[in-house]
Amino acid sequence: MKLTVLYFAWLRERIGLPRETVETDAVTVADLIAELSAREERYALAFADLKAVRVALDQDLSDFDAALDGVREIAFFPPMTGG
Amino acid sequence: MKLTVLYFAWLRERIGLPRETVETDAVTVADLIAELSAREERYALAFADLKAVRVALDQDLSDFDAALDGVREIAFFPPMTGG
Amino acid sequence: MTVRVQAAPFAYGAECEAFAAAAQGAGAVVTFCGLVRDNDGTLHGMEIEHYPGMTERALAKIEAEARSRWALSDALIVHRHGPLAPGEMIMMVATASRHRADAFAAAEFLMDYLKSRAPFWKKERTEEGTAWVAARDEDEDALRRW
Amino acid sequence: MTVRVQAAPFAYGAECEAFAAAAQGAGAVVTFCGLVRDNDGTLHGMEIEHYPGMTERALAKIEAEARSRWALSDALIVHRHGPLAPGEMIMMVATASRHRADAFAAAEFLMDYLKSRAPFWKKERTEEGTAWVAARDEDEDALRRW
Repeated sequence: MKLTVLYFAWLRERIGLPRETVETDAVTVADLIAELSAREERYALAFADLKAVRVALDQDLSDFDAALDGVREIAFFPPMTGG
Repeated sequence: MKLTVLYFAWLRERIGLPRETVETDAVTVADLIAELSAREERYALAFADLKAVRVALDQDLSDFDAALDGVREIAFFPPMTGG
Repeated sequence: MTVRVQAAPFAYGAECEAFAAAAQGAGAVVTFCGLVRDNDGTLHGMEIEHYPGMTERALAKIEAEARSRWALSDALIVHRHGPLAPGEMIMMVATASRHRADAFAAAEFLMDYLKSRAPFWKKERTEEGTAWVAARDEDEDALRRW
Repeated sequence: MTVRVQAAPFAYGAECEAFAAAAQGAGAVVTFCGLVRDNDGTLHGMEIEHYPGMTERALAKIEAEARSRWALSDALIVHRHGPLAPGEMIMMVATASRHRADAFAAAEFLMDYLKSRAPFWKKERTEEGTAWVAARDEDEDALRRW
């Protein structure tokens, strides 16, 4: 499965890129996070404290247990600070 | 004691004047209302339902039990509908 | 901190712009404006009577009370009297504060008190004639939350 | 019902004026505007990052939710992104309704959701460098009242 992965704010800065395409067999968001974290230390650091991470699947807020089946775009970012 | 008495909204219309000077020995607002109501029917009609009447003494909201001692201006009007 | 009672129309946009421009450093600005509802075309016009002298006094007291309850960097009340056409603006309030919760609460407080504690009386003109607007129980009830 | 996400400044006064003019018959208009606080001169500037696509989608959802909860005749959300100077306006919301309670509640609801559920992230620039603004617990708590 091919996924577009987006990073925002300090997750983008820590990982060092705003987006990438990932080829993965991860079933859930949590699986993908584990896979990325195992890949390189900068990912492991960015995902070290998941309480500070939010996820959106195809531009809708979701959670770490959610299945990736059918998803094309996944985004990771810190808690939002708009307004 | 000489008092300036003001009437607003439908109290003004029912009594037929916006203000008058009254020479009175009334001790409280209620006394003055009784005195005016005894004077002419238009006053009695205007003050018939006191739940629908508000009073201000020298431009501060007050109540019917309040003393008139030292007061120079008294105003009667219906519940306010600003905003 | 400004209170204005006037027969003339006011420019809501210009008031909002000037208020927000002066509120730099505040963070949050809330403005409210009340308009004459046309009630589906049945309202021909409105006349607002007030009690000159007491009106300004009552509004200044309400505004001082709001400032004592919330950390406001600024507040504004403008209220018209005299004849108004459907769709015209009757009044506005504006509040500025560091945080939005204070600005919102203070603006609602000002409105609730203005409705029932400032000496204004509305008279509506329809096809059937004129009638004084009755005070609404909800408006009196709204005061109890503060 | 309008949602705009833009880098360009917006004219708060003109927006308020146009919104209120279009709200004739509504009776009550509430507008809110959020400004960049200068924090006593220590803030040099701010940068707002957002998630193009999701931002518009999230704001439209929040606005639709507000419309389903309150009787709004109109609503507006404008939110900027990119670099902002102290004192500049970040965003605004406006609501129009027949009664003020609905207009106030809907405006506060829009603000609460915008703060914590729309994909914007603020980065502040001070003498000491830049730092991402941390989400405040109060902002998350504020959602629970709705």
